[in-house]
Amino acid sequence: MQATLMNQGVTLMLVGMGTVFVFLTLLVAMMSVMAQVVQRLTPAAEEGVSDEEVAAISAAITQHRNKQS
Amino acid sequence: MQATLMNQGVTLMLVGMGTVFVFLTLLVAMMSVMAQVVQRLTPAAEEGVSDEEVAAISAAITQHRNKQS
Amino acid sequence: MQATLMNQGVTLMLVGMGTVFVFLTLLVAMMSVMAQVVQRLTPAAEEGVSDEEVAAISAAITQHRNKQS
Amino acid sequence: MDLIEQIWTNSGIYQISGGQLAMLGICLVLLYLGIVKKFEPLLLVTIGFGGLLSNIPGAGIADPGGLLYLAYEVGIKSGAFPLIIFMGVGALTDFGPLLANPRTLFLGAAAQFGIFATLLGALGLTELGWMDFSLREAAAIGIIGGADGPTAIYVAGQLAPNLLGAIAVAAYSYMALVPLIQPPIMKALTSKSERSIEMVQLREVSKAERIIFPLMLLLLVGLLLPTAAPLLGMLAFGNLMRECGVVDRLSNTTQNALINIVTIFLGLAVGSKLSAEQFLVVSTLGILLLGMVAFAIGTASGVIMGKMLNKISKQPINPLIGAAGVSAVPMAARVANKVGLEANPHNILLMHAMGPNVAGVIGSAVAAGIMIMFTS
Amino acid sequence: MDLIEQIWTNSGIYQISGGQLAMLGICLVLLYLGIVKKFEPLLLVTIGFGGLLSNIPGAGIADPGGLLYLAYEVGIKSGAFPLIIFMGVGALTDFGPLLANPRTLFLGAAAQFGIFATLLGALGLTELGWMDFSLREAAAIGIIGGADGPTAIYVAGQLAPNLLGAIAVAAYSYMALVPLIQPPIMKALTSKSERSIEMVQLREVSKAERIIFPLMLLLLVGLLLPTAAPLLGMLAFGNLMRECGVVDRLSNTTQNALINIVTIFLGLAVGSKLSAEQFLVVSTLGILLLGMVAFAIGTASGVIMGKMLNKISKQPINPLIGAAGVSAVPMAARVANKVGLEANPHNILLMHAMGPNVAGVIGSAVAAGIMIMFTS
Amino acid sequence: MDLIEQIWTNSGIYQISGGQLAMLGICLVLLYLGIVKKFEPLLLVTIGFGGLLSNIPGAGIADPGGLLYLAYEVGIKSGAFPLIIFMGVGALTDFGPLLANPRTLFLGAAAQFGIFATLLGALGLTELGWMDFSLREAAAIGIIGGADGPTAIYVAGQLAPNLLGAIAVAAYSYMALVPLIQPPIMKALTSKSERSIEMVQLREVSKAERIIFPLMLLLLVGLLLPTAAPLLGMLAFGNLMRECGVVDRLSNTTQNALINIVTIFLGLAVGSKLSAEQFLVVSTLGILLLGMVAFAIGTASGVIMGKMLNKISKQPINPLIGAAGVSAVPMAARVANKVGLEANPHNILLMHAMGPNVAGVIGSAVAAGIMIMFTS
Ligand code: NA
Ligand code: NA
Ligand code: NA
Repeated sequence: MQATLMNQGVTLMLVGMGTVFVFLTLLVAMMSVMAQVVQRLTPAAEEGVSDEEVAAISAAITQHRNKQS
Repeated sequence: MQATLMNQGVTLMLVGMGTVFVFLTLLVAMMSVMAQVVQRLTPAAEEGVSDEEVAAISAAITQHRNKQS
Repeated sequence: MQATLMNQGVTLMLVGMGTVFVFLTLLVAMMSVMAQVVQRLTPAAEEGVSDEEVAAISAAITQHRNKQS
Repeated sequence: MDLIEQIWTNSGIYQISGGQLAMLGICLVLLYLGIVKKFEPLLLVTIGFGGLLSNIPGAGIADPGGLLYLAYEVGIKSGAFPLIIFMGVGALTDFGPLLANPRTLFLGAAAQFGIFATLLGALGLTELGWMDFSLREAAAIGIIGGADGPTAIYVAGQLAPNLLGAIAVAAYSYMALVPLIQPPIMKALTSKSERSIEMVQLREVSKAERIIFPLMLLLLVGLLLPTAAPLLGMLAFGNLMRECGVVDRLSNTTQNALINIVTIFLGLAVGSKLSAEQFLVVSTLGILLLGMVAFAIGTASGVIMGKMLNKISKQPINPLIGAAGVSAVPMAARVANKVGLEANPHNILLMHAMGPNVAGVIGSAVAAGIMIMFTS
Repeated sequence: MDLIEQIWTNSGIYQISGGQLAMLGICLVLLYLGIVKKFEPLLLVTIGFGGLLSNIPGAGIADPGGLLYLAYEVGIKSGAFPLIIFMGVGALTDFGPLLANPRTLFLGAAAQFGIFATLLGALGLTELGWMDFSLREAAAIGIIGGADGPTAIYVAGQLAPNLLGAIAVAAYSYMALVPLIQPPIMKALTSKSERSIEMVQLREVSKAERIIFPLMLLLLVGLLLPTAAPLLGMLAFGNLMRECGVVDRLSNTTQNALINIVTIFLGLAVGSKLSAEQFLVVSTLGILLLGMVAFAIGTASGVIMGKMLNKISKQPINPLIGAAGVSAVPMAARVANKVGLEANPHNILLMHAMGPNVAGVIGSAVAAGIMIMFTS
Repeated sequence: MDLIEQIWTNSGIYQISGGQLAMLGICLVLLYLGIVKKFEPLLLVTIGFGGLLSNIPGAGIADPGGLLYLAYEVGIKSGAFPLIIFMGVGALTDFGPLLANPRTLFLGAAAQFGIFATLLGALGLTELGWMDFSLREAAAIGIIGGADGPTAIYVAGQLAPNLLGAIAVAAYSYMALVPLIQPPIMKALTSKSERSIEMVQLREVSKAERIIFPLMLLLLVGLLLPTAAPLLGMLAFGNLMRECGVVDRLSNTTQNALINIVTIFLGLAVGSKLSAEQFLVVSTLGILLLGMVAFAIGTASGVIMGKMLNKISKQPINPLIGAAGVSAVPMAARVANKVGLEANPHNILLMHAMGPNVAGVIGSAVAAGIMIMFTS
């Protein structure tokens, strides 16, 4: 009886981790497909980052780093 | 049986529209009476609209119109 | 029967007021002990009030007084 | 592996029925209309998502014990959610334009003809044998013509819970379609010179009038038509909180946190009624068809009443504002304004149209009260 | 026409009783007091409107299945609404002045004599045969003297639901009348020189004391008088959220959206108890009379205790702040401040009076616990 | 004096049991951790205070009819409160980093190994005869390893209500201890050069992707694992409201008033399960021990998976972000960032770690769905 409980647990672990990975793998696949479809359908999306933005982001990161450490 | 249902519907329509009109007519009457009573009880209420206000409202309307069309 | 009700009321009043006072007396005692313990554990607590603060508070009180009266 | 088989037999793919798949598709369409087309998004997004959640087989979210079932029982069956929304609508509504020009109440009255014509239509389809609506169901369908979401949900919850999903979807969809449905009807029934009529500026309304109005409305409905008193009473309560000036903190919460919270759960709960068995029936087609007709008739009735009022009134009345009598606040008033501007670029009808617009809310609540009284 | 007759027999005009008409009038008076006179508007407006809704014959808003019935059952019968309000009061209350000068708790204790004197008064009227109050009813009436609305509603909901409407109306009406009732009593019991006494500035209270206080209060009430623990526990919880500094988002919501939402439904639910059968009875007159007496006695007891404390205390205590011991936060403290200023224009008693004021809240919750324990 | 004896026998001092005294002490410790140590204060303060209220003998706050009992029945037994919290979490969560780098989902998957290892551990302790957990109880305990409070409460409410108090306390305590538990494990499993790996900047994620993602998540869970659909469905709903841009007023209320109100009552209701009979049992020790192990294993699994991903991936992946896969948003991501900075002061991992962090929320909800499906 106890052994059965343990067996159930092992089965549940194997199938459970399997399901988690299958589920998230499918999600990764769907997200990748979606990203490509969306990017194809909205062609001239703003991709570039202007120099000013880069400067602003760098400044923010530096500031953040100083705060953290 | 079906005819009776239809009859009920016609009756309900007639009486219903009648009630809606009677109700709202009474409401109009009460609102008019109230407006007069209130205006009599609060005599020197600010009625006039100053020139500045007229100008401001006109400007707002023009702006709004441009936005809409 | 009625007299008993009145008796119950008198008892309830006496015991009730007694309990209220006992309760609040204990609360006073506990608060006083707590205040001393806390003040001892946090020694250099900011106690002084600067001259500027006194001036600001006086101004606020004067303003408040004028508004009230 | 028993467990893998168990996962498989418990999975949605294994359990899903064709009807559920179809409903998932329909709910995605509702979300599309709400998000991309911006049709009444507050309700179509919540209803659509509630419908998705409810059509997942085996999740049990809409079954007894589930969250959406709970929301439906607590909030819709009892009538609480639509009534609280009405309180919020009252707190958000400015009755000033109506108080400044009470005659526009007649426009709000006339537009309710759409409700009763739809009732007759539903009974007619039944007589023809195409549909099978009872009088209570026909009454609930008719209220779609009131162009007032919470009223429609309230009445459907009382008279025809089985049709609630279809009625709510139809009501909010057509409310969103007001800018498409109304203008052709308005233009067909009016000449360009009528549409160009400018109206005199509205008078200022005093605070006392604003405070007394909701009380007057409550007492009138209480004395004449108590079955409409829950709806109009909560509307009046919300409006009194708004106007009385001494409970602003209650009024603000009603206009924000409270109405938002209730909207979320109202939408999800309505969505829980979008089950295949209840929605994928021929009567839903009838409801969608009748709802469309209801809006058209209501719009036409309002415009025609506007023309009549203009003739008998000393001050000019632009008949376009009659179309705003269907409710659909503030969309219908904006449509009247826009059509008026097309005919005459100096013609600002917006505030004038708000009068019949809010009158339409009152009018359809009165019609709802009659339906409930007569069929209960 | 059968249908027109049906409308007529269903109308309010046909169905209304004299008692309901009278109650509509009384509720309009409550609204008048709340809106125009600004007497405790948050409660008098909601209670008054709830009373209007409940006295519309045939609307059924206060009958089983109706919204206000639901609110009463869910929120008042269970005690949930007054307890949540108490949590909100805790989140809104600054116990700093009390912590700076704990002796003012005695003033809050003395003022509760009004509660027990009223209890005796109610029993005395019964003995005289003028009224017929049970011990539980007399206890619930007495709590009016605590000048604390949610406490009164909580106790009445537990001990005397049939008197809830009258007790709530009396409690909030007299709380609003504090600026009229108290000053003559305060002046009659004090000399001008006593009223002119200036008090030394309050010390700063540390954050640690503020955090420990609600926990200490909870443990004390839990160990001594558990029947008062729901009320004082929720008060302490709200105050701990306020002072602990790590759950500000919960504290802010408690002080705003949550307390406002609950206030709306509490008021409507109390209003649903303003039915003619329950309110238009001779005992209501007794309750209104006793409530007035309770306030007067509570005020007097507080002032007399203030005089005694002043005599035995090293630091001067202005006896006026004793009147604030009745609760009625913050109105009673403002009254003490105002009467003090009249005697001495340099005399700022406001913060000193806040101590007994919040002590009064604790004191009446303790008294409530005793009443519940003894009569349950 | 009978009455004084009655007060005495009704007092807490007379009635209190040793177990209740111990529970009061434990709840004060929880409050200390929340307030002074700032460990998950939103939950530890509310749970701790709820526990104090529930262990006052004779107050009956957690007994049938009491406020906390009501909150538990309405909100936890039905699953409503954790689901609404999940909706709020969805409205607060930015899935952008996950969308920009979907492979980090594998890190969120690996970290769930902690859940199943703990399940085995609980069953192992039972087999050894040290504890006596059923499969359902072991499953509920395992979810602690998910490092996700509402998921743990939801699952415990469904599978093992008797352990709810201990499980919730363990879950939130260990979530707060993430900054202490994780770094040694992370450092033990990685070399300094691995910890120094800099990651390429995340790409911009378009609005369309953000809107489609929650719908995709819902449909996937609905088709594969409906028992996880309530949790992930509400998460997706909250996130759709956040991202769709047309219901901002609903999203704002969900993120503020609604989630705050529900958090207060969720915490109090969980606290009502901190009774001596249910908490002061040997199984609580087992739960606390297993919870600690669960976190450690989950962290290790995430880091190891990070090392593997780094090897097979073209773009560099810093294995530290794998530790964020346990959930505990956003604490675990901050810890990953901090440990990364220690190894390489130019290494900003925060946004990269948010991907696995929110993936962990999804992963533990999936694991919860499997547990519920298999043991119901
Ligand atoms: Na309408
Ligand atoms: Na008091
Ligand atoms: Na997790």
